[in-house]
Amino acid sequence: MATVPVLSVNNLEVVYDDVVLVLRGLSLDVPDGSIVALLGANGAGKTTLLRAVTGLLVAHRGKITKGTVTVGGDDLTGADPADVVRRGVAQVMEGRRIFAEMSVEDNLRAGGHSRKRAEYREDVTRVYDLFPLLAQRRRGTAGYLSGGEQQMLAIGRALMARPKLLLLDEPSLGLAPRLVEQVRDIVVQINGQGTSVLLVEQNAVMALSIASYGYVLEVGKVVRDGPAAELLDDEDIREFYLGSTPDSGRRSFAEVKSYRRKKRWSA
Amino acid sequence: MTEPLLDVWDLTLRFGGVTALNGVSFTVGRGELFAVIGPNGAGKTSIFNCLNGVYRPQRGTITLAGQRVNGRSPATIAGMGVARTFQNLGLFEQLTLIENLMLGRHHLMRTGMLAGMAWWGRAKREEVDHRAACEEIVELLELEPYRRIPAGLLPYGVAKRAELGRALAMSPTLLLLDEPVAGMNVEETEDMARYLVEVRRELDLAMILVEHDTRLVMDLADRVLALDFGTPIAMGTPEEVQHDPKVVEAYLGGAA
Amino acid sequence: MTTFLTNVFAGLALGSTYALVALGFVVIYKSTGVINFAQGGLLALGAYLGYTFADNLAIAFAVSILLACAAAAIVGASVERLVLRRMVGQPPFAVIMITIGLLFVIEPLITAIWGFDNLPLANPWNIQTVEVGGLVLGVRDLWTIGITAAVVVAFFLFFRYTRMGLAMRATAFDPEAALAQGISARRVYATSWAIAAALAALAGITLAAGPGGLSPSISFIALAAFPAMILGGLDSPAGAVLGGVIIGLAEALTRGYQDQLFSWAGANVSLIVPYLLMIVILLIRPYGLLGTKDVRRI
Amino acid sequence: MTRKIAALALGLTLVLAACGGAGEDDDGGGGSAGAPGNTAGFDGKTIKLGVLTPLSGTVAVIGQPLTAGNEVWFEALNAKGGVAGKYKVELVQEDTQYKTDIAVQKYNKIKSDVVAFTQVLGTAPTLAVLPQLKTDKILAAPASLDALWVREENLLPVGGPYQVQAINAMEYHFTDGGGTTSDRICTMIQDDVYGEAGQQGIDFAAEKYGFTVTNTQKFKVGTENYAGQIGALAGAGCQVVFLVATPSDAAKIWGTAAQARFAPQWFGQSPSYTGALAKSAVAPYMQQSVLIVSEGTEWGDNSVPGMTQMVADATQYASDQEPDYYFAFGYNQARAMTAVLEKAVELGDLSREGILRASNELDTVTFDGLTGDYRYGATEDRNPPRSSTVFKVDPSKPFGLAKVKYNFSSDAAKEFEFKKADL
Amino acid sequence: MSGARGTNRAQGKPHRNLVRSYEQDLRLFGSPMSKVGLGLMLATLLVLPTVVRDDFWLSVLIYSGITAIGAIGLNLLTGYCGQISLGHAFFIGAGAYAAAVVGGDLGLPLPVWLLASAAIGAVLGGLIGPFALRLRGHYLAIVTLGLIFIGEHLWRNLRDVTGGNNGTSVGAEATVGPVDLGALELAGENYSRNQGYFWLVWALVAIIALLAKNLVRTRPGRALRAVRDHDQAAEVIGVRAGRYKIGAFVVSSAIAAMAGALFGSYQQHVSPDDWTLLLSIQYIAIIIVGGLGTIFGAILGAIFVGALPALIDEYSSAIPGVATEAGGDGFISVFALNQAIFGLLIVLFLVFEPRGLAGIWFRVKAYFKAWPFSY
Repeated sequence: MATVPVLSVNNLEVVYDDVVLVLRGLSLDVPDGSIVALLGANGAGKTTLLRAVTGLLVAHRGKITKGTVTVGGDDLTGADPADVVRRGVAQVMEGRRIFAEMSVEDNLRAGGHSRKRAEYREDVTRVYDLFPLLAQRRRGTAGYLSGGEQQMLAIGRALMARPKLLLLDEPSLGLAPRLVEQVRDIVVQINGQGTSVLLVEQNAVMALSIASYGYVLEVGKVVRDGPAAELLDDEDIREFYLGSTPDSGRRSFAEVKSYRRKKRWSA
Repeated sequence: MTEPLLDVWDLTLRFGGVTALNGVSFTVGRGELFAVIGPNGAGKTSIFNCLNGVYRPQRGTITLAGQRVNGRSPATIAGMGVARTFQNLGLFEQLTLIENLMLGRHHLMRTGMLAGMAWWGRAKREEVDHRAACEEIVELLELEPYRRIPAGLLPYGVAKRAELGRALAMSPTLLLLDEPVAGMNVEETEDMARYLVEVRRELDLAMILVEHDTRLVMDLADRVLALDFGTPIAMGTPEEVQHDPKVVEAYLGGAA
Repeated sequence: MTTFLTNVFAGLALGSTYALVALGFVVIYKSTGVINFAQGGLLALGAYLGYTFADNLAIAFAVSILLACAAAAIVGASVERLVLRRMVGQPPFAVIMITIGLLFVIEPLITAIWGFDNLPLANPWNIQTVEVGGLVLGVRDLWTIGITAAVVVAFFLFFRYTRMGLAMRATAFDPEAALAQGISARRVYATSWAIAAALAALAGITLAAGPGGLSPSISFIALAAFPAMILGGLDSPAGAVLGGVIIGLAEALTRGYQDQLFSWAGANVSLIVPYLLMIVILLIRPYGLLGTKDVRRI
Repeated sequence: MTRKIAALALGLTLVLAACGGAGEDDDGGGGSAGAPGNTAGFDGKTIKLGVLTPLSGTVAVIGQPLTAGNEVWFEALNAKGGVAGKYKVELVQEDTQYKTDIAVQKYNKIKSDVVAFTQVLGTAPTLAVLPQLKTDKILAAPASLDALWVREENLLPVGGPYQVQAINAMEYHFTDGGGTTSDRICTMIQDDVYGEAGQQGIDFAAEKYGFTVTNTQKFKVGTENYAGQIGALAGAGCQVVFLVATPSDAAKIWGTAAQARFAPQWFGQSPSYTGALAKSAVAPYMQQSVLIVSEGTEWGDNSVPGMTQMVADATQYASDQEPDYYFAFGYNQARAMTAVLEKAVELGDLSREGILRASNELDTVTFDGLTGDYRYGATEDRNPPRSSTVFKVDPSKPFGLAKVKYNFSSDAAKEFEFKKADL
Repeated sequence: MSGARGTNRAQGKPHRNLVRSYEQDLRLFGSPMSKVGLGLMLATLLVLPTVVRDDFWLSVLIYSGITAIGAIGLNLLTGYCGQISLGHAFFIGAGAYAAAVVGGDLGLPLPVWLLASAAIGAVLGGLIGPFALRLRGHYLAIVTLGLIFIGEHLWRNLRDVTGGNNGTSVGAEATVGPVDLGALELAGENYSRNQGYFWLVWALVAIIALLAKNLVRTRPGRALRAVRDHDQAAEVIGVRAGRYKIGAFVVSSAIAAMAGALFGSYQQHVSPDDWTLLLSIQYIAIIIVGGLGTIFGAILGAIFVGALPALIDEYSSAIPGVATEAGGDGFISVFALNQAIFGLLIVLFLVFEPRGLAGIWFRVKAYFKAWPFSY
């Protein structure tokens, strides 16, 4: 038996507005010190899973109706977001969500909200070491940073909580390929410093290229999981979640077969 | 190509110090599917916002079928036959799908407040007639099971389709599609591609497609315009643009 | 000249009170997105609590002010805890209506406890005056201006430099992102209500300490502070203070020159001047002097 | 479908006709002399009277003591056997919140349970129920000193209207006060009906005595800052200011005046004052500069029989009642209503018409010095008291007021005509 | 009709409940259940005043009906078009004064003074247009709040029309031709003023509710809701948002003014104290408690807010520790308590049902539709 996983989700069910069932018995583990990729189409429940872990479901009228979430062996099912952060789980939300009106430094201060005052210096130095650019712009207003810089700030802000586990929600979304690569390198670097990472991505190539293990989600359930390399090679996965690779000879979208309906369109 | 449907000349748009569009010119022929690509922040959506009057460009002209477009209000431009879908879903969430489609026909209807109150004569006739027109779109896009569901509760893929439906309900001559397959998996993308192909085949309609999914663009578009930071860097057939070194450099970066 | 300066002084004193109330509105609005119609009720409650401390319990006035602010803060936080917390995520209309409902509850409770009569609040200011350079200034007015200035400075330091202040700014900007940083939204909301109630109490007591004493109608002043809040910009604390002062001055000066300049407009036109001013300014700047534009992207 | 609804409607109309209207249920109106017959609000033993008054909200500060005054009078009366020594009186109180629509609803609620209304508080609520009082032929005693009421058949006012107080105040100023018509006389009035009544009195006096009103300042109830008005009065050099206000505003006004060191001779209309003011920080200023014009005598003045009785009653039936102007008003109101009821019993008819007739045939009612005697009777012959008393502020007195000039009527006040208002 | 839904000719005569054409689909009272419901409601309104002959309850219901009319107007503006207005009381007041002039001073009959006040309301509502175009949300709300105070200033100073502080009597009689609803005589029976006004007011509630319902389910109504949900997106698909914002103000204030005219006509006397902020707040309470964006909710809300205080009033005296008379024993007077209970009920109600009475109503309907398969 290996060490306790840093995050373990068991048979989780989540319901929004008391009606919409979004996760239906989802289980996954993030082993300590690893990068785990979570793939799936829009609406598969990836973001919901992250919310269920961090307690942010409350902000969306969602509720865990079944299952457990444990962090380092402690049960945190349905815990208050502040507690979750204090237990060492930090999240970089989709769309970055930096505090655009505040300065870069104030963003980082907010990120360190759960930490003791005395530790702030040390934490912020660590982040500035990782992102020297943020140190240059520390007094600048965060909203004026470029898209890539904002993503760095969002990650830096999450690191201010000194997390054991970092949850990254679509960090490559809306970034040019060059920036995606930068983000990928940063994630590897962070992981190298001992932080486990759960990486939610649409960009499956990017995610699987750095992850050790991957899960594929479809309508709230894990439909496939395995070592990242194995998933990268799997034909079905390639077809449905990666699209084509240069040599797979996919058919053109212009030629997708269209069956006729009973009635003709008439303008 | 004879006289183009849409003629965009030297479009320049600035916000404060930032230049969102810089001397963008292109034409779109009748029935043509024209695509705009470029990395994030390249100004793709800004073109749309200029085309339908949400933004006022500082310089340049936009002409649709010989009529000047820029300087007019969005509602007027909609009446001229420009329809649009939105990147982040512009459906009216609390209205049902069929009501959203009927709103697409708003500019084709005449019932005013008093006539609507009375539910009499033309008001009633109009509702019935235009409802029939909407039903055809429901059928074309296979939206039958969702008629009475508030748009906010529609699954993502269906909502994207519904938005296309609303744009079609406007009986447009020019259809602007803002990332119609963003966030979709391959299967859903194929579905959407099929609808687009079919709409194109059935209706003599020009389309401008802004899309991140380059494969879809390359497969469907007649011509492609590539932008980088608001400046046009290449225009031509998909193949030409795809192999343009400037495009490879700017858009695909070292990763290509 | 003396008349002018007297009116300016009266305007500043009145404006200070408006500023305190408007600041309370803004604090709650910024963090929770709700205009708190119960603010007037909290103001009256704070003033009556001050009366109980200073008169019934004969505690020194300065201490009574602090106690009343503290007590009002507890009431404010409890209201948030017991009622408004349950409304997180509900339609804003329903939440606004709840604050109106709270006002309907607080006002009769006040009259049930303290009655309807005018009560004299034991205080060291009353109608005393000092003479400064030929101007006769009310001691109460001077204190009101001074206390407001001090509180406003303290407020901005708090917002700028403390952890809680930062947490409140973060929550105001993006509640969910703030939650994700481990900022407890509950504590932020409760703190906003506590601060707003304390500010209201302070405004109430300084008002009641004047010659007029204390009556349930004191809560009306909160309505008069609405234009101050809007004029400055709903989500701008600095705007609330600026708006308060502008409205106070406009009202006092119009009143002071009613006979000479405004007799054509009917009696008491000074009371609607704040609204007229607000309307004119909003037509020029739709988000007030310092408010941020609410940008909806498509 | 349409036809079906039409048929339904027709059917319903028939049902309606069967159910019948709400036409007045005929109640035995009791005829000639002898014991009055049972009627709405009278079961042969107990007479019920309605009270429509704000018992919650900001105006309850007036409604509460006024109603207490009603209660104390009737409890004392009941202890003596009741109306005509045999019919007990019971009050049916309803809260109007000082809103006209609520007043109309509450009026409808209790109108068939009472023989008359012994209190309807406020000008607007009274005007709102007046049309119905006329239709229903019910008598009501309005609790305000508006001159509007004097010529209304369905209303039973008490006391000298505000105009009389204002005129007598000027009379006092020119005689005992040593003033002259060349004084700069000003007014400061609340911007409502009450304020206008006072202003009317001063304007009438100005004509009679030949002075001009130098300056008039209006204010809205509940204003927080009076520096502007006081500045204007001071700027106009006012030597006399007639104030029409309610206590909490009056306190702020006099406080602001004190702060501005503006000290003319103030005359305050009776409701401007309350006992608490004599204990407040403004009291020294008021002692020096303020006179209150009212009716009757000092609280607890044993030389006036009415006062002795009222204080005794208050002590017995409402032990924690503070001396209060509105309490006395309510007490007097109840007394006038009692006079009407006595007359109605004498005529042997406690029905609505009977009570209206009684009020018409009533002669002068005396209030034993609490307020001036009121000559009732047919509306055109009614003559309200023209007398006033001027008080000065004296914190050593129970209500903080000491008589300066007791119960005098000026010729000008006697000449003031009360016209039937076009309501 | 090119019916897309089940023209089951092949199977013979279609089931009578089956929708066969769009016209049927668009019918307001399409299902048998809603027909029965409509019939029952109409029957209740017709019979009620002859059963409940108590003047108190009739007057409570008359005022509730009047506020229901005003609330429908406010709901069109706020619930459907998303424009918050605290100035409703201003338009109601304007309507009442218009009725006083047209119905009272000029002595014209009911249809004339009712429509005249609607016209005045419409014009005044149109004047707010520029603000509606330029301001959003709370900013607009507070500007309309200013309307209350500016209005009050006008009412106190335009003495010729409003009677100043004294107020004015409203002689607008409820007469249509030879019929006087204030003293109705039908088939030899006399009906009281309260009965007559009950029928008048509630018939108007029904008519205005029907008109409003038609408005919101047709082109302009969809446009209003689109503007509410996202005004810029609405513009892009061809809805002139500005025009509809102003239109909503015009229609809503016209309806408000009619409510005011009825208020004046019933009460026969109005004064500036009648049109305070409290009245506006009461209207806001009605549409929120009733449910934003539903016509029926506005009516339910008006009954709730109008009749609840009367109910509390009836039963609160049974609570121990409560003084039922001025100066009586007890910790709190029953009257203050009534106010507090009213506030508390609103708070509790919204905590548990933020979507208002209409939310409950829809849930009940959904339950019966799904019956016996409840979830």
